[in-house]
Amino acid sequence: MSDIKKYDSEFLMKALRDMVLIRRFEEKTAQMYGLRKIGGFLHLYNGQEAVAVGAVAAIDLKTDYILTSYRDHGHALAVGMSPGSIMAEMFGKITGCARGKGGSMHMFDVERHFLGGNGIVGAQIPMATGVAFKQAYLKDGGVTLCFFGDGAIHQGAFHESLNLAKIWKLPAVYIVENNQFGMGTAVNRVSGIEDFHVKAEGYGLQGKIINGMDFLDVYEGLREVAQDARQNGNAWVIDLKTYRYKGHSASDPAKYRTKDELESYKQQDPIVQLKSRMIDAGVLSEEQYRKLDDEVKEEVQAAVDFAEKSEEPALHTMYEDILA
Amino acid sequence: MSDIKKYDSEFLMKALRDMVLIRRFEEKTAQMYGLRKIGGFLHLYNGQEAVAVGAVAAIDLKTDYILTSYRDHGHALAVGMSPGSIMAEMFGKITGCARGKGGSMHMFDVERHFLGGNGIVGAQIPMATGVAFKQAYLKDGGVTLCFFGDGAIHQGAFHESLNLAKIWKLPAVYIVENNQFGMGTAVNRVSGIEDFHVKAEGYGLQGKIINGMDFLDVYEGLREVAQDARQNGNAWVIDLKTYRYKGHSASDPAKYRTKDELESYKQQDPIVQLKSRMIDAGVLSEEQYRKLDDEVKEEVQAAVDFAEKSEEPALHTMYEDILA
Amino acid sequence: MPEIQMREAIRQAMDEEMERDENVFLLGEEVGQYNGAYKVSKGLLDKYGERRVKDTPIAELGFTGLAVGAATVGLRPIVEWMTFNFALLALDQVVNNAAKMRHMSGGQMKVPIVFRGANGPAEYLSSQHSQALQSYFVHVPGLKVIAPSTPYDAKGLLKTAIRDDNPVVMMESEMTYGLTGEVPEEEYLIPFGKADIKRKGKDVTLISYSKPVHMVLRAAERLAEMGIEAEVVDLRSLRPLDEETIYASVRKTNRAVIVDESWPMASVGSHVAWLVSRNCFDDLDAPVELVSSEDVPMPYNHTLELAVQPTVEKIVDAVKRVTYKE
Amino acid sequence: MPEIQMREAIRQAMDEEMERDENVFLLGEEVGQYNGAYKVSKGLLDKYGERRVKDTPIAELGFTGLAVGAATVGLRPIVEWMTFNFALLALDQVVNNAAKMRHMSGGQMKVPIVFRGANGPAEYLSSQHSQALQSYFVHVPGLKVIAPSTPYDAKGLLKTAIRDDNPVVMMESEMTYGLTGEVPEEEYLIPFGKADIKRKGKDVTLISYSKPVHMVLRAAERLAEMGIEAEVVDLRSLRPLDEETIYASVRKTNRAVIVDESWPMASVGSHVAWLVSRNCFDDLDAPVELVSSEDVPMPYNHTLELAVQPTVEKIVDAVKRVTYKE
Ligand SMILES: Cc1ncc(C[n+]2csc(CCOP(=O)(O)OP(=O)(O)O)c2C)c(N)n1
Ligand SMILES: Cc1ncc(C[n+]2csc(CCOP(=O)(O)OP(=O)(O)O)c2C)c(N)n1
Ligand SMILES: [Mg+2]
Ligand SMILES: [Mg+2]
Repeated sequence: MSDIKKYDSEFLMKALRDMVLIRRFEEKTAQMYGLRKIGGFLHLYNGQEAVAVGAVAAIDLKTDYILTSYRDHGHALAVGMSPGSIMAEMFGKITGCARGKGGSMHMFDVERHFLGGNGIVGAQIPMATGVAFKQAYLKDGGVTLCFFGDGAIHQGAFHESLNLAKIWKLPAVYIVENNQFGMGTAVNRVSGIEDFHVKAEGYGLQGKIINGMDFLDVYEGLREVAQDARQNGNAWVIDLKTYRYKGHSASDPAKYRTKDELESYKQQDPIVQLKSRMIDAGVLSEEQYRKLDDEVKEEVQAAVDFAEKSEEPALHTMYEDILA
Repeated sequence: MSDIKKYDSEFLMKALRDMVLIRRFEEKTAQMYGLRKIGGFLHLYNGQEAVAVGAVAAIDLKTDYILTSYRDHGHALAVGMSPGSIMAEMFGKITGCARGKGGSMHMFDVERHFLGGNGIVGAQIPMATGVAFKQAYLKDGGVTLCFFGDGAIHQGAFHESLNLAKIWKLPAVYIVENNQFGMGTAVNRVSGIEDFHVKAEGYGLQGKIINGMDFLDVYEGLREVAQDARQNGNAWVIDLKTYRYKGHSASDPAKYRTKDELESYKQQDPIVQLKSRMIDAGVLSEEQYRKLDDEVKEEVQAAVDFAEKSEEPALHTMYEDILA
Repeated sequence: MPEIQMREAIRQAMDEEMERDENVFLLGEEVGQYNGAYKVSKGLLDKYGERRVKDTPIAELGFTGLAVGAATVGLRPIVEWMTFNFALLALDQVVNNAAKMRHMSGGQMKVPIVFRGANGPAEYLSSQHSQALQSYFVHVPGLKVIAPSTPYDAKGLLKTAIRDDNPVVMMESEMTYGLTGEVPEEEYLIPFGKADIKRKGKDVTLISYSKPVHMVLRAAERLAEMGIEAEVVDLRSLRPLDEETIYASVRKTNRAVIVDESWPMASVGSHVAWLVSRNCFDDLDAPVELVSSEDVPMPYNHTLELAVQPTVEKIVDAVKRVTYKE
Repeated sequence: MPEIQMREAIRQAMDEEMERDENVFLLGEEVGQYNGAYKVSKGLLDKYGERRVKDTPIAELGFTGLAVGAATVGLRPIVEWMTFNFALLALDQVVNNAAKMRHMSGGQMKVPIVFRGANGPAEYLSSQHSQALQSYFVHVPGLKVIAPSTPYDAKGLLKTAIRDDNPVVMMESEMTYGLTGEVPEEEYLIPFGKADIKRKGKDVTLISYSKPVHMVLRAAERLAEMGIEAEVVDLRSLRPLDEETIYASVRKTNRAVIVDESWPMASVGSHVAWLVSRNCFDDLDAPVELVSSEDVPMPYNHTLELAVQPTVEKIVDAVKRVTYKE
C-alpha cells in the first residue's frame, strides 16, 4: 500500500472531493432517470470512482488525452467538466456539453482533452491509438489513456490497436476497467484468461495489474506507466480491477451476482478507504468531510437545476453539428 | 530431426509425389498465367509444399476439415482434388471445381472437407472456428486445421476466434503459414513479436513452432497437436515457418527481398530434402524419382489439356449457385 | 387466438424450431443466462442448455463468422446481434462469406443461417445506437431479408427463415418487442416474397415495413377521416421483394407513398420508390413520394429524435401531395 | 496540357497536399516500400519518409480507427484501403465514429480524413474481390463521397477532399488507374456537389459516375450513329449530389437512363433514378431506366464477369426503351 504521508492535503482533498462528486452525481442521475428526466441507456459509475479520478490525477490534460466508453460520467467529471453541462446533456438540453445530441453515453470536452464517450464496445480503442499516433507524430510529449471494459477486450479492435501501438511506438495506455462484468456476463465466462495484462506479451508490450479500488494505487500505478509511455513510446496494458455497484445500465436488476459479492466490494469502497486513511493521517476530520459532502450535494443539485431550466434544442438544430 | 526410418516407403512416396505435383502444377500455372489462360490474382505455393502435404497426412479428412486463404492450390491438391478441376477452375471453365465462379483464390471440395479458398485476409479464421464448433457440438471426434498467412495474424478475426476456441473448447488448430512476407511486407515490419506461437498464451492456449520446410516435421508436429485438439478440445496456435519462392502474386517481382535470402531457403527446399533423405534411407532411387517426376508432369499436362478443352459456362449460369 | 408480444412470438419460433431440429442453435451476447438483452430468448437456456444456447463474448465479427462456418457444415445457427448497430463489425462475414460461399464454391456449399436482432431507432440513444441499416443487407445478392411488423408475421417468417437453406437476415425493432398481436396456437409458416395488405383502400398506396407500419396504419385512419382511403402494403420480406402486390395496388390507386425509417439515400425506400415509378409509369397520377428519416444522424433529445423519423403528419402531408390536396 | 495516368493524378494530389500541409499523412497496406498495390503512392515514401507514409499491418479496422482518432486531434490522414472490399472490415469506424464524432460531441470535433482506394469490379477476381460498394457510404449522413472518372477530376476532387474538414470517401477504380487524361500543371481544385456534363445532347440524359462513364461515352457515340444525341452527366460527387444539373438536363431531354456498376437494390443508381422520377415527373416522356450490374455475386469467368456488368449494348437498349425505339 502506498504511503499517504507523501501527499499534501490539497491533493488528497481534491481527489476525495472528485470521487464524492462522482458518487453523489451518479446517485442523483439514477434518481433523475427514475423521474424520466433522463432516458435511454444509463451506465453508472458507482464503485469505480478511484479509476477516473486516479487516472486524471496521474496525467496532465494539457498534453494528454482520455477516451472511454459509454460509462463516461465519472471521467467527464474527473477531467473537470461542469456537472451542469453533463446533467443538461442527459436531460437533452441545448446547454448540454453535446447540445443534447449525445446523451449519457457521449460526454465530450475537446478543450479538456476528453474525447468521449463511445457507444460501440471497443470502438474507442483504435481511435485512442490514433490520438497517441498524433502525439508521436508531433513528438509533443503527451500520452493517451484509453479506458474500456473487461467485455471490450475480446473485440478485434483491441488486438489490432495493440499491435499498431507496438510497431509504431505510440504513447498509449490501454486500461481495462475490469469491473468483473460485461452486462450480465461475468469475466470468466467469456475469457480464456483471468488477468488481462497477460495479453500484453503477445504484442511485445508490458502489462500490469492495478487495484482500482484505491485512489493512490491507481494514481501511482498509472503515473509510472504514463511516464514510461511518454518518454519511451512504450504502450501498456493495464488490468485495473474494480467493481460496479449498480446494474449494467439503469434497467438492469443485476441478478447475476450475489449480495455477498457486492458487499465484499463495498467493504473496500474507494471513497470510504481514502477518507479513513486521510483521517488516520490527520489531514481530514469527520466534520470537514461532512462539509465537503454537503458542498458536493449542493453542486449536484445546482447541476440538476441548471439542466431543468435550460432550453430544449430548437427543431432546426437537428440539421446542425453534422458537417464542419 | 525426425527419424525417416520409422515410415514405410509408400507413405513417403505419396508425400514426395504430392509435393512434386504441387511444384509442377504451380510451375505450369505460372506459365498458363503468362499465356493469359488464367487471369486475376494468382498466388503460388512454390516452397511451401511441405506444409499442405504434411498437414493433410497428419489428419483424416473423413472427420477433419481444412480451410485456408486464397493461396490455396497446394491445399487443394494435397486433399486429393483432381488437378484438372483446379486448372479448369483457373481457366474459368464449367468443369472447374467451382464451375468457373471462383478462380484461383477459391478452390473448394466440400466432399473432401476442403472448405476453401478465402480471399479476405483472415476471414477463414472465424469460419474454421465454426467448423470446429460443429465438431464439438456433435462430438464427432474431428479436428479443423485453419491455415492463414503471417499477414493475417494482425486481423481482429484472429483474436476473436482464439478466445472463442478457448472458452468453448473447440478442436481447432490455427496454423500461421509464416512465409515471412505479407505481400511486400516483411513480417517484422508489421509485428511486435517474432514468433507467433507466443500469442497463444494471451488466450490460455498452447503454441508451438514447426519447421515448415520439412515434410516430416510438419507431419509429426501437426499430428500430435491435432490429436490433442480432438481428444481434449485444446485449440493450438502454430507458427509454421516456411518461405514462398515466388512473388506474392504472379504480378509481383518481389524486389523487397534479396537473392541471397531466397537462395538460402532453396537450400532447404522441402522436396529436395525429402528426396535426398529418402535416397539416403534407401527407399528411393534417382531413377524412381525421375519416373515419378515424369508421371507428375504428364498429370499436370493432362490437367491443362482438360481445362483447355472444357467448355466455358453458359451465360445463364451467372444466375446460378447463389441461393440453395 | 391468444394475443402475445412480439418478443414472445420470436421466442416461440426459435423454441419450436430448436425443438424440431437438434442442429438449430442460438448464439449471441446475453442470449443465455440474461435471457436476452430484450428478453427475446427468455427460457431457452433453461430448456436447451449451454450446448445450444451460447452466450458469446462481445466479438461480433468472430461469433458471426463462427456461425457461418458452422452453417457450412450442417448446423443451423441463429445469430442474435444485440442490435444491428453492432452488426457493422460483423458485416464482412455476412457479405463476403455467408452471402458468397455458395457462389464461390460453384454451388457446393449451403449456408443455412439466420441473423437477427433489433434494428432502427429506439429512444434516447443518440446516433451510434439508432440506425436503420436494412439497406446494407438488401443490397447484397446471396442474402434474404425480412422485416416483420407484427407478432404473427414475425413468428411465421422466422420459422421459414430457420428452415431456409440460405442466409436470412431478420430485422426486428426494439420498439415493437412489447407490441401484442394474435398468434395461432397451431404451427404455421409464412413464405418469403409475399407482401401483406394490412389495410384495403383505393385512393393511395402506402408502402412500408417493420415498425413504421403501425404509424402508417394510424396515418391511414387519419386519412380516412379526411375522406382518403389508403391501402397499406406491408412488404414483410425485402429480399425477395413482392413487386407484384405492390404494382397491383398502385395500378388501382394510381398514387404511392413509401414510408421507411432509414436515411433516404441509397435506401430500400428510394429503391421501392423507383421501382414503382418505373413499373407503374403509365398508372401514376403523381410522383412517388418517400417519407424517410431525415438525412441526419439521430440526436439524443427526444423531441428531435421523433422529428427526425417519419411521423403521421409527414405521411399525411405526402399523401396530400400525391393526391394534390395541398 | 500534359496527359497523365489516373494513378499519377491521384499521386500528384496527395504529393501536393502533403507538401503544403505537414499534418497530412498517408497510411495503408503496401503504400510505402511497395509504392502501393496499384502504384498510386509511388515515390511518396522516398520523398516524405516513414513518419508520413505508413505501411500498416493488414488490420483495416485498427488502422482506419487510428486514422479517425488522429483526425480528431488535428492530423489530416489519408487512409488507403487496398480495395473497398476490405473496407467492410473497417465500416464500423467509418459509420459509427468518423461520420458521427462531430454529431455526438455537439459540434466540438471535426474529422478531416480521406478514405480512398479501388472500388468496383476489376477482372478475373470472383465475388469477394469485385464489388461496387458506394451505396454503403452514400447512405450515411456525416460522410461525403466522390467517385471521379478522369485523371483531371480525380486530382481536383482529391485535393478538395484533403482540405475538407469532414470525412470524405473517394472511390477509385483499379480498371481506370492506367487511363490517361489531360491535367494542367497549375494547381486547381474541384468543388464537391458539382456534376460535370461530359457530353452535350438533347435526346436523352445518361447519368453515371466513376469507371462506367467511359462506357457511357462509348454508348453515346453508338447512339449518335443511330441519330440519338445523348447528354452524359458525370456525377463525380455522390454526396453531396448535384441534383440541379441532373434535373436541368432531364428537363431538356425528357428521358433518363442511370448507369451504375453496383448491384441494383438500395443503390446509388436506383436512388438517383427515383429522384429523377419524382422531381422531373411532369417532364419525363418515359420511365427512368437503371442499367446496373446484375443482381448476382461476380463470377470469375471473364465472359460472365463482363456480362454481369453494364455494357454498351445494355445502355443502348435502355435508351431504346426510353425513346420508344424498340
Ligand atoms: C460492439 C457492441 N456490441 C455490443 C454492445 C452492447 N453492449 C453495451 S455495453 C456491453 C457490455 C460491455 O461490458 P464491458 O466492456 O465490461 O464494460 P462495462 O459496461 O462493464 O463498463 C454490451 C454488450 C455495444 N454497445 N457495442
Ligand atoms: C482484408 C484484406 N485486406 C487486404 C487484402 C489484400 N491482400 C491480399 S493477400 C495480402 C497479404 C497477405 O499476406 P499473408 O497473410 O502473409 O499471406 P501470404 O500471401 O503470404 O500467403 C493482402 C494484403 C485482402 N485480400 N484482404
Ligand atoms: Mg465490465
Ligand atoms: Mg505471408
